Amino acid sequence: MSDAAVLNLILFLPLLGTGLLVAAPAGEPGFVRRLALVVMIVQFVLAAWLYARFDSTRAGLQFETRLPWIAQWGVYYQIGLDGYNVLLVMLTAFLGPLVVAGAFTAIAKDEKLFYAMVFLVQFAMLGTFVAQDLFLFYFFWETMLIPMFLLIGIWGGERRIYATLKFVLYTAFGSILMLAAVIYLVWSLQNTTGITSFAFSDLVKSRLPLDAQSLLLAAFALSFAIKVPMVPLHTWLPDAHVEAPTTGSVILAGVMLKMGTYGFMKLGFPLFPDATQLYTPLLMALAVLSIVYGACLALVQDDIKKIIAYSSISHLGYVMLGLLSLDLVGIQGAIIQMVSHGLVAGGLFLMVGMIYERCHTRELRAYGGLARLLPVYSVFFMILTLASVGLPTTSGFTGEFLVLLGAFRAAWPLHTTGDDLPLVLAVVAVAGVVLGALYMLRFALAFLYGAPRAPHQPFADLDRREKSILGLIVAAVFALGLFPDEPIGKTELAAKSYRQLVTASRLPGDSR
Amino acid sequence: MLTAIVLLPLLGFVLNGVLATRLGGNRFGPRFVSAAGCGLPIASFLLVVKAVLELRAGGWAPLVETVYRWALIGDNSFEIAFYFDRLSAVMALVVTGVGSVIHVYSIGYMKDDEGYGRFFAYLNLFLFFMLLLVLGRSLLVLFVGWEGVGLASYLLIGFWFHDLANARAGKKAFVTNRIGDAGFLLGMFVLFQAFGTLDMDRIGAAFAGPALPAVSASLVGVLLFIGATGKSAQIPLHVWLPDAMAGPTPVSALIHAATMVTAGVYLVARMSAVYLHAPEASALIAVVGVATAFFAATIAVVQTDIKKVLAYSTISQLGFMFLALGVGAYGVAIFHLVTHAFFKACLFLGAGSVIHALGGEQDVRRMGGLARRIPLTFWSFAIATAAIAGIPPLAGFFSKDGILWYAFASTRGGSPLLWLVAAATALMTAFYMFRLLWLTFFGRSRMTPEVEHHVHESPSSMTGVLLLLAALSALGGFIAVPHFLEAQLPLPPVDEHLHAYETPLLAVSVALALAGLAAAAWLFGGPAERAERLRARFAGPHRWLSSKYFVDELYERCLDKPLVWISDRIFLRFGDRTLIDGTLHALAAIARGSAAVFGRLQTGSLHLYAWFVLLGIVGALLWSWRHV
Amino acid sequence: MDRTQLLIGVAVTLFSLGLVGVIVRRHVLVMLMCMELMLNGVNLSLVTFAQQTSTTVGAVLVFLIFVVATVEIALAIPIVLLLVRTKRTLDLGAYSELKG
Amino acid sequence: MIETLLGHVDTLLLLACCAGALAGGALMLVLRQPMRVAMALIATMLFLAGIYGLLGMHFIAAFQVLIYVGAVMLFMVYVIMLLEVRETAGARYSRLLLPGAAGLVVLLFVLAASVWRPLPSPKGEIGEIGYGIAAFSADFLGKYWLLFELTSVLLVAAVVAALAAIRVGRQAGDGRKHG
Repeated sequence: MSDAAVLNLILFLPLLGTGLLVAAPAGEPGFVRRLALVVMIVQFVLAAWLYARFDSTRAGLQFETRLPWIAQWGVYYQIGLDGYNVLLVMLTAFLGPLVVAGAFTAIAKDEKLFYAMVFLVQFAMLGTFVAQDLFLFYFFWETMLIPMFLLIGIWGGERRIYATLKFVLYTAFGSILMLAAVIYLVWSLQNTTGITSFAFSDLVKSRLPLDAQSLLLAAFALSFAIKVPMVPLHTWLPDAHVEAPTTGSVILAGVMLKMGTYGFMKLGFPLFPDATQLYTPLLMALAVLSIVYGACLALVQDDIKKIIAYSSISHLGYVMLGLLSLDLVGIQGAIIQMVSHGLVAGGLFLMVGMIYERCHTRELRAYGGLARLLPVYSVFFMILTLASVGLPTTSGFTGEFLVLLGAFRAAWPLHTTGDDLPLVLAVVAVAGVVLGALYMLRFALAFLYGAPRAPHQPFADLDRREKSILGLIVAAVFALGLFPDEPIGKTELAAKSYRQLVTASRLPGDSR
Repeated sequence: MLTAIVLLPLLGFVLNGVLATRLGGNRFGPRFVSAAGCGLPIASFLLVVKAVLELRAGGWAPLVETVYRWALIGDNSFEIAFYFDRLSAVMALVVTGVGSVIHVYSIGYMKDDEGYGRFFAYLNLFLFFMLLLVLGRSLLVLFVGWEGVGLASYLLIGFWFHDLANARAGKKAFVTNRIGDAGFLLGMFVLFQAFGTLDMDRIGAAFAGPALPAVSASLVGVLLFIGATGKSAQIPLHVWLPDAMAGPTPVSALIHAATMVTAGVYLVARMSAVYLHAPEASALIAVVGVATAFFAATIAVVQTDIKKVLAYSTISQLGFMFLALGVGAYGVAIFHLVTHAFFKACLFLGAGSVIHALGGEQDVRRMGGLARRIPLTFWSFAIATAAIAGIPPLAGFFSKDGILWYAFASTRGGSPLLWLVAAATALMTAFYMFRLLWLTFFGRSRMTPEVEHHVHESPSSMTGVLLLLAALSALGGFIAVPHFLEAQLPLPPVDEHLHAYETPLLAVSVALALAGLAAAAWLFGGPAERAERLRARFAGPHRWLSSKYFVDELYERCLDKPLVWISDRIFLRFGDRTLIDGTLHALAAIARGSAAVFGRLQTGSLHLYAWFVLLGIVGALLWSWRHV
Repeated sequence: MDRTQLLIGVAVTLFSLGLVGVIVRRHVLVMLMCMELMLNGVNLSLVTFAQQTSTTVGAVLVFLIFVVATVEIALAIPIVLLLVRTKRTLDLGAYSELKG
Repeated sequence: MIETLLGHVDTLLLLACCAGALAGGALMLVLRQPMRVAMALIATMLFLAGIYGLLGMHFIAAFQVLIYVGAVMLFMVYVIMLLEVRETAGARYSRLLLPGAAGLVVLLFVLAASVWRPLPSPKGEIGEIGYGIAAFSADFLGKYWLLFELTSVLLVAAVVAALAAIRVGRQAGDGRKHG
């Protein structure tokens, strides 16, 4: 089997899994979840194999498949791996089995439907990452919404209807604008070059005047920024997280938020370089605002899911800062930070789910001294907390450190020429690490320390399934913290091409 | 070999942490913990000694050992590498040496604690990060260690976490350190953007070279110093250290006295090449150092908790070290660091022994007369006290006198004013240390009967360590650290015409130490009313001192509360709920409202509908006029 | 004013009268008849044009309208009967269940 | 004079029929009794049939009389007679009388303005037509067979629907009796 076929197999395996679930005999609950887990594990193994075969010295797409879909519109089914998406595909495939395993005991109603939805989300997310055709990308981007909507809407908490509506309306609002922008973009590409194509590689050749670029960037950015989410478009996230079942939260925080930043990196900025250059200060300010704002809000939450949700906003602010710095170190840091946040926030949400299964409350005040009640749980929790804080040797440090370093290095020359804003923003972002420590340790303090206190005692510490889930995540966190060289190497060329695309002007009259 | 030095304690952490805690189901007992927890640091110490011998054999040329490449981005390579020169050697010896003996001491001290395995795991983890800090070649590795020791400190301060106050103290330490770390990070970034590398030897070489680098040394110096103030508890980030005494006493000795808190001193000394070109930053360091020394000493005078006195004393002594750094006497600062590690470790462990003997009592007002009950502890404590007070020929005398002299005479920013404040501090140091000695070991016993009954000398594993450290405190002054480091960290030139003052100043400092001793002996050796009367006389200042100048309250009022207030009121309630969600909900309400308006048209009256049809036809016709 | 204009004028006037009748009258059956009037107006215009242009399409449409009118009445009458049975009145003002 | 009149008799008849149809339509708005409204409508239809006849569309005129007057209006009159006994006279006009009247004025004005534009001038005289019933039938069954079929489907559907409506009514009535 060729590598390209393997990539297709990875992509469609979840759909196949859905089919298998439908065909699975009813009335045997254990079978359904084991089947789901097996499918996910197979997917991960295949993804790992492809990751190993990924040639980091080759620029451009690898394992590419390109088939006509709606040929007269220039729409192709085109997928492939490149430095932009290889780590994210890996992350998605890695979290897949863990998400399924994490839901084993939590989901009681409509198990089949539940795992089918998880598969669908997985399919759509992978599709969004591997798609190399804007039409296909948009297709997957929108598809993702439906199963997610159902996941929150059916298996969610008390205010799930409000949360799902908010989630869907926010994202749909962004998507509509993006759709309009996509159509205009393709149309103008056809007008100027005569090529009718949705392929990313063709679209980045488009030349648009600055005002058109600005409008299109605004449309794309709105859609992506809602997904990231950047302040002030973030208020759907805490509600969605709080009401979503653990699985939903993990998928949301682990992978889905990265769609936004990935979209910026792959599409938003490279497609409209001049507008990006023009609005970088604004976007950067929003990114730093997200860092500080998210951290401050995480500081005053009483719901443990909300704390992590707001911390996500803060952490993804770093990603945006790194992407906008246009410094190689910063870009690489942003990519690592994406993966890191997926692992850490995903892990933390899984842990919240585990404690919720035992105690049935998310109120921080209801807990205390878990270090004594659940020592093993607490060790894992502490590690993930510290990774979230960005302690060296964990993945959080790698991401944050590189992002800040890159942002600072990019800002310094501007400062010497009289533009102080980027430098000020970089310094504020550095100050954000203090806030990060403040809110996460407040959380850990109230959660783990003090006199033992928790509802629904007694309960058992983590069982073997939970330990292995968290063990894998923690191992990945440390691997990325201690040995980031390998993954960074895989994305090196993509980071360079991203920087090159965004820094090169593409106004209509330009000779370059 | 350097790698092995660093990794051995890590191995101890993993072994103890996994096998001897509840994480691994307590598979191994305390015997294994003691063996692994102490054996590995001692092995590490021996390796350091071997490395020093190797260093000497190699003519003191620095040893460099690259472990692996952490990341390669563009042309910038981040490598994990170790660097071993005279300075690292001194630090590594102190860290592993003092660290090892404190590990040994802990066997006895923590014997009955249920978290025995966890404790040793944390201690080993600390040692690992501390070695990373002192052996790292690049600022990146140093920073990893820097943050790591902060983590270990956090975990150990909150070791007895069932009391929330302990855990809170740990959090305070971590967060305060983080503020400093932010400055450190910025300093690193400035250096990185200027040189494209974080290797300290390369940066040092660039500064030492003929052409000055195009980066403001003062800026870098100040930023790195901000990091140092956090870790080394200097004003204004000193507030965490007294609270950190919530941890077990060996932790206070190892982390919060002998090693971790001196990391800032090490950092400045290590980056001395930068500071040589940054007179402003150096002046700032000197002023902050001497101010910290002075204010901490005044607070220490009135503290009644035996560990708090020592904590403020530590802050004060660290201030002395920074004073030395600020006037360019880096070698002397390291010298004081070493002697301080000896006598302060001894004092803390002695205090631990006292606390152990009294079953957990820490308040000196309920001690007294212990000299005969626990003689070994007393003698070691007394020697260390004399050492810190600067009684010749004990260790503290030499190093402190060196600092005073350079503060007075260095051409790199020394001034009589600095000397004056430092001398006053030295006087107070002698006073409060002897006050502590007197209150604890002399006079009548003020213990409750059951505590009195319980008093016993500590086991030999503890007293042995105490005696060893006491011996080092006594003789450590004869180790010529500044001379040893001279090749690497030259002492600053001294103003020629001030040489005449050297001997008189020496005499003055000895006199000050003795004056402090005498004052304490007079005040606390006599009837108790004397001290009481004095306190009543100066009730106002006393309140200020015993409340630590209300700095904690100030921070609480000006930083903590406003931050939470802004987060809660402005960001959460106004920003998120009112502004953003409010706007959204308003939009939704508008949509719903307009739907209601249109819905009202849907009256169900066929007549009305027909009338709309009529209007529609009219409208369509009118529209057609325009377009046909 | 030629003949076409006259006939079309009559057609639209009949249509308008029918429409206004639907608007202003309350009696259900009268309203139904006014609708018939509207259809007749339309018929007239179709026939006029068919005659003018000598094409069959107008006539075909007229024929279709006949059928539709028949069908309409065939359905409307039972519905009216039902309404009368439940509401006991032919006054349309009493029917407001058409509310959306 | 008579000659002239006879020469224009077609036109006169056409005018008379138009006036009659308009008068019938206007009467429908003002008459109170439904039966009289029905009569006015029938008159209108007959006048329209006359117009059709004058235009030469004899088969349409025949259909008009047969289907409209013969079938539809007969049915209507029957229903009026069936129901009228119970119905006491209520208000004649809805609340929308004035808006309706205003609408009528506006509509007529707009329509007149629209119609006033030059229309294609007539190709032939009154009564002249290029095709008869045969051509019409051939076209209907040939060119427009789909429409023809649709009409039959529509009729069948109407029958079914009417039956269904009656059944629903019966059930509702039964329900009320039992409930």
